[in-house]
Amino acid sequence: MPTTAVRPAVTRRAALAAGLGSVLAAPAIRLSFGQGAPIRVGVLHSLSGTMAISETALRDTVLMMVEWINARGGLLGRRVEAAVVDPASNWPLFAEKARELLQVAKVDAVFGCWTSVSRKSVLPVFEELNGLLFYPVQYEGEEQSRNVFYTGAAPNQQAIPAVEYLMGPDGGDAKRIALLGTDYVYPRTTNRILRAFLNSKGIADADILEEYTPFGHSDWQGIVSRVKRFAGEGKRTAIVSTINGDANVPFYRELGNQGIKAEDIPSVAFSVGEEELAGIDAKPLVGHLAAWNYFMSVQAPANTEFKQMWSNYIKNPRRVTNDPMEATYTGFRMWAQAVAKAGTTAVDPVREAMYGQKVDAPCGYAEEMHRNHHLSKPVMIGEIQADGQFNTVWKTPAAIPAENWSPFIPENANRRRG
Amino acid sequence: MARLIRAVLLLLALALPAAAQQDAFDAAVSGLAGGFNQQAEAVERLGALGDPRAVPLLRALADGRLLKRPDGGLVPPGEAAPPGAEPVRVNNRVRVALRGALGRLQLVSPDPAERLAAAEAVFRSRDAANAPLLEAALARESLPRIRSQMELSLAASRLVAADKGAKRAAIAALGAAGSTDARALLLEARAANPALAAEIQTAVAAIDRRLSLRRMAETLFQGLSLGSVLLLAALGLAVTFGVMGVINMAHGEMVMLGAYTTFFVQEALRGVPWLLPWSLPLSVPAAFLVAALVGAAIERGLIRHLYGRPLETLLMTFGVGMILQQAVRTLFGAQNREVLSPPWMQGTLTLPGGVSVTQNRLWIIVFGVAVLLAVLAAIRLTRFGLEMRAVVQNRRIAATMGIRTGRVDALTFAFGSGVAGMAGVALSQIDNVSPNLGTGYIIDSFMVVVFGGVGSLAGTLVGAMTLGVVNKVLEPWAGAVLAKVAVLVALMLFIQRRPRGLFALRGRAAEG
Amino acid sequence: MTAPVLYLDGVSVVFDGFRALNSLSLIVEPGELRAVIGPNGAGKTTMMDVITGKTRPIAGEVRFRDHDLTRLDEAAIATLGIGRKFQKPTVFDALTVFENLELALKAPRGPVACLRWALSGEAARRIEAVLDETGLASRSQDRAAILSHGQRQWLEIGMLLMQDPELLLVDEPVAGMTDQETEHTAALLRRIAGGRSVVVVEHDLEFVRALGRRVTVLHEGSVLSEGSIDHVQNDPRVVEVYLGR
Amino acid sequence: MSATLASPAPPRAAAARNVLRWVLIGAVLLLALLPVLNRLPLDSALHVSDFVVSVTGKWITYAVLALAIDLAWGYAGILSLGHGAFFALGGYAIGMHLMRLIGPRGVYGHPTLPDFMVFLGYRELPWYWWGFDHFPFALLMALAVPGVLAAVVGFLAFRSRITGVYFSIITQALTYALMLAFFRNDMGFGGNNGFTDFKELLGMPLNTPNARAMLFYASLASLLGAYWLCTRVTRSKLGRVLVAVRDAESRVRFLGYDTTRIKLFVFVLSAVLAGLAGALYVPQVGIINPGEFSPGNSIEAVVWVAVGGRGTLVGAVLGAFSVNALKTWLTSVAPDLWLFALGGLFVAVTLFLPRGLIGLLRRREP
Repeated sequence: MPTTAVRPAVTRRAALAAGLGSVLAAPAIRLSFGQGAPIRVGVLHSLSGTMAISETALRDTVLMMVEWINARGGLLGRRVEAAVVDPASNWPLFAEKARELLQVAKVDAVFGCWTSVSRKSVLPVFEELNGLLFYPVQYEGEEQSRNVFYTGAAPNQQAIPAVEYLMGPDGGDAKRIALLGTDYVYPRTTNRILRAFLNSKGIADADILEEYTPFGHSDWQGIVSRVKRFAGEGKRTAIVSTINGDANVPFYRELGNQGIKAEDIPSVAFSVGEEELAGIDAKPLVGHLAAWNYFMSVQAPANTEFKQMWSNYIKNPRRVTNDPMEATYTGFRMWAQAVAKAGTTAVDPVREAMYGQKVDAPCGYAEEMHRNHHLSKPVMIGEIQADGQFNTVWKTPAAIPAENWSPFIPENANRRRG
Repeated sequence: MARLIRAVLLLLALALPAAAQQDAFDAAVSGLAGGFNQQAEAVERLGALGDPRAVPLLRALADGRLLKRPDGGLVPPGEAAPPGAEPVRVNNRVRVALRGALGRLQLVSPDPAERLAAAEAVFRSRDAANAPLLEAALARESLPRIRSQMELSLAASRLVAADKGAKRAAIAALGAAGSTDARALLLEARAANPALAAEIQTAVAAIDRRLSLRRMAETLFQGLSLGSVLLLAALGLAVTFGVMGVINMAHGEMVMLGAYTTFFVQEALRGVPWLLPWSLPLSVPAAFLVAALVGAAIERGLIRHLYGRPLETLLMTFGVGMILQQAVRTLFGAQNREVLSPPWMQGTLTLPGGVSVTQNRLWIIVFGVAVLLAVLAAIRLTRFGLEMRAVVQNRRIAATMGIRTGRVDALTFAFGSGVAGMAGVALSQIDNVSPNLGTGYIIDSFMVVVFGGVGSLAGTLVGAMTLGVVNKVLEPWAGAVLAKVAVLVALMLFIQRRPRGLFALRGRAAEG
Repeated sequence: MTAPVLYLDGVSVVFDGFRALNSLSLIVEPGELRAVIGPNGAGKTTMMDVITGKTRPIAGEVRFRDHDLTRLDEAAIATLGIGRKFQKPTVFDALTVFENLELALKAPRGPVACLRWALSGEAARRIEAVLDETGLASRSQDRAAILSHGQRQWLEIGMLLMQDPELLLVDEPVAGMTDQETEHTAALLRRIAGGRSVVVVEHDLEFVRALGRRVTVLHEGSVLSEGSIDHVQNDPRVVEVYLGR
Repeated sequence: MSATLASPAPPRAAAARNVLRWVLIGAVLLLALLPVLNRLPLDSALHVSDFVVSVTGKWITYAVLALAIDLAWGYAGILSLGHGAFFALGGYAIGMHLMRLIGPRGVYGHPTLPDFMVFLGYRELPWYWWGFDHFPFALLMALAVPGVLAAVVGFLAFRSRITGVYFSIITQALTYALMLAFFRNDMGFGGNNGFTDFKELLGMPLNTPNARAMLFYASLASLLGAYWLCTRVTRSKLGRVLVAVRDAESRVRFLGYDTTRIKLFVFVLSAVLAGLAGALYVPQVGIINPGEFSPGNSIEAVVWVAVGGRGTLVGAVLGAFSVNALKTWLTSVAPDLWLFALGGLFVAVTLFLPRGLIGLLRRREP
């Protein structure tokens, strides 16, 4: 019994190495690497369970970047290796795996997590062991750990501009807003911020409908017809959707089937990207909106390069790129630059070196890492096209810094600093 | 620019209007290539000009077929696309304008469908300027359906006109129409002219009375449609669990396999455009076969060895489910698969009384009932069904009468799995086609079967429909989650009262 | 005369329209050994089920001394002092002969009591005694699973003895037994009968004769005839429906 | 001994069991050593990492859960597919305590309200949170809540004689319903995120080697305690009654045992043990959220028992350790393939090892 308990740890190093070997089977050009043990990055994305749908693409992105950097001679003249684990969409397992990556696989940085809960689960581990996590997904903010770099958007870099757009002439002068979301912390917080924002813009609570549904909700008949009714009150209405990835397909199907056209009730989504649209027939959805910091359709040299890399790596013309992948890419580039600048992979110097790092991101802007551990990002609003791509109809002139502590949440006033 | 001139000249060739209008028209057309705001204005102007030549242009623009040259010049519709040309993008604002403009222009189109669409579009565009157009169109219109729509639209545009008398009439007309849109218009108008508030109020009240009835009908429909989904998901179990007493935790994966089969059939038919719309019906037998084969393999290879040990079977099939799910994930990727809905399953259908039901849901109800009947027929009418019932009632005697019970078991399980596969075809229309598809349905299916009474198909039907409707009735008050929780708890308590379910079977059904 | 131990009056049981018992009436006196015979489907086993609380009658009175059995469940009835031996011997295969008897031993039946239970010398002696009585002493530590058919029957009877019931219901005790076994069983039952009342349901007329006591003949759920074996054997109705065949 | 069904056994099995006894004692001692080895300098050959300690501590709590399931299933034949619910409830109870202990150290520095309540706009603590700032109360709740729930469900089910598969399906629905309910943020249990970012327990800061060692020993002690308790039950006459109920419930009724009460007793006891396991689990993994209620978890836990060998307490423990060790190992070594391996294991065991791994050591028919 105890042997089974102890053995894994002892053999795991070897085992992991073996695992890595297979992972790195990719045809990396044999370069002569300088002295020193390989640099290790951990990949902490669910490859099974409910989140696998979204997270496997990020795993592939990191592996792609590892291949890329090795092809360019590695980092500090050392080879970069990826340690891939499967936390299986199981939040406690995330914490366990994080500890394993840091203590057993001895990785220098970890790229991982999608859901907020997984991040919350690993946070104490990273803080205890002073590890480095790159979190690539847009999230609700209200957090800032010295051990995490958030390369996704904070609410002010996605939600608020999108709603402003809906309320503007191009968005259809919305006077009533339906806030639909999956019942977890990101939608709850985002909607709370939006409600405060809308009130500040003179929209009464009576003109705001807030509805939450469970994960993977697949029967949207009731809610969509409620929205229809809500829209039938004689004011221009729009939908703001924080519905979680998986439930979107049935939601949009229902929207399409109940004949809600973007001209009548436009909707803007914060969690629907090219990946989600790949799963549905987008024709009935043309004109509905999504707000991100990157679209695959962006015209920029950096994006062309990124897409090229991706299609070369994944060898499947149908596989798209999306915002979290771009954030992973950018985060990896920044980490590489920081390590190069610090001349070491030790966490503290690298953290220092991260601040002020700039990368010409695929979104076509130069993104900078600020001392609040968040990136400055452009905000883009895209219209769903028949082919499942987005056409950017509005974007900020420049990348805007993140407000991870939202001014619209009063409690932030008496928040403990540091 | 020269090219644009030529383009316009080409348009001129179609018809020769007064030179005066000419410049206005050209100016407007050139505006279409500009920024969104410019576009919107241009579209509105074209709509106002009422020049029929604008129609093809606008329609091309609406469908994203209108091309723009690198130099900004427009490519006339129908002309070959020059190199470097790309479609002119629009946004919602432009779309709204387009709908209005096309509506105005097509009110007099020879095609009745177009006239109807136009009338509806004009209704939405809420523009007083439309009134004269509509009057003109009405004068010529003969088809009653279109006339009534046009009258509504007329009322809508008069509502925003200046004339008080006209407004009163409009309010009455809209009140009589009793649609949600009409209600919206009226409420909008109420804000605009407080003088008429009282009349508008009565009109709205009239509409609300109708709507409340309609809402009940729609809730019922939604309940039935949810019920039919549950029914489809549970039917396979009703066979494997109900008849054989086998707890198949991999049942959800069978459904998932069915959905994937649908996807692959569709991919296979992409080459054959005329068949594509029928890929869904074609996938039904395919999905049945695939799932049935997998089911047969599982039964012969594994379950067979565990008969009489339902709990072990449960655990074992749980493992099988894990394997199937991961297999699909590694083979076809974790991403969702796109299964198109054929045209005849899209959009909504308005029943008499204004109750609108979504086509795909309607078809799924039909499909669910059809599958149920098919299963009944298979069990009641076929030789296989007879043997199956015989084996269920008394395996030993059946064996002595020369029935190869092993074979029957395999067939029964395969049959149940096949039914699950067919459910997958339906679910591919309303849910994600992903490796996790099945997991979401397994528990509900079990509850349906147990609630309805194990071994009784009638019970499964009633059970599924009851659960669906109750769920949908509760949803508005309790919210989706609490409704589901409430239903589950109620079910658990019900099963305490009647452990054998609604339609308890005599003798042994599936004893644990 | 003394109050009867068992008193059934007008008891009727219906399964899906089929009348298993049709206003059956039966009285068993204290200390009486009563044999009940009848063709298949006469309702013998159903009668047992009604008495032991497995089946609820739709009409009629079932009393054990002054207890109304129709209100009690199996466990309660058993604790009142009614023991039942099934047609198909059911003993606990996973347990040893000794343990089987121990479970049956009259003692507090609650979970906590069972948890606290320690085998007292006196209890042990009683078990030993029954082991001897049933002739299973040598198999005491064997698991019931490996007993022969006859031994299982005796073990079950032994368990009944441990329960020390006032009324004993025995369902076809000798079905499929060798002659010696039948002999032994008959002897066993007669000995048991000593103190308590016993109702034996049986097909085997020879066995019933061997018991040599009062016989009740059931037919289509009600009593057809009652009396000594010779009396019923000469009853024309009995001959017609039963022995005649 | 207890680990098998009661009653003396043939000599061969007895010998096997003596060997096993020593193996067990050795195993426990080895486990007890882990936190000590963890303190050795990193470069020493015997050093074991924090990871090993924390992950082993987790497995120990799983072992307690496995014991609970085995007591109900292996002995009384009650297969609950909802034991994960009792486990999770125990975890939530302690989680609530840990949340209260954060106090003003939360992000929003609110004296009493946990962060999630603050930004969900709670004014004051909901009544059902009262008292959880006291450890004894929280611990009591961790055991009582699962116990009461089990009592209610069990009473209803056993009274109406719902057995076997039906009972399994009902309990599965129970945990499923609880999962949906706890996912709702309005429940006041933190919704999907559940509880995280715990600071301290009994005045000792978590996420330190000390705390880990303490929790580890607490878990180990509980495991031994639970094992002793189960032994006590299964060896007693109650244990034999349970086996009898498992094999022929109606016969036991005719012997005058109120099987409803008997089963209820064991089911509640088992649920309480599961709650204890959950209470030990949460502070070690540092998070509790509705995912723990997911039916899959419960089934998996049952599978541990099946793999180890149901009806033998040692088997349950062995199963919990081996399956989870395998899982931890495979999710790192073969992240894409581990589900095949695990699923395959479940299939293989149910097919070829109906009596589990322990069945390989023991030749005695349970």
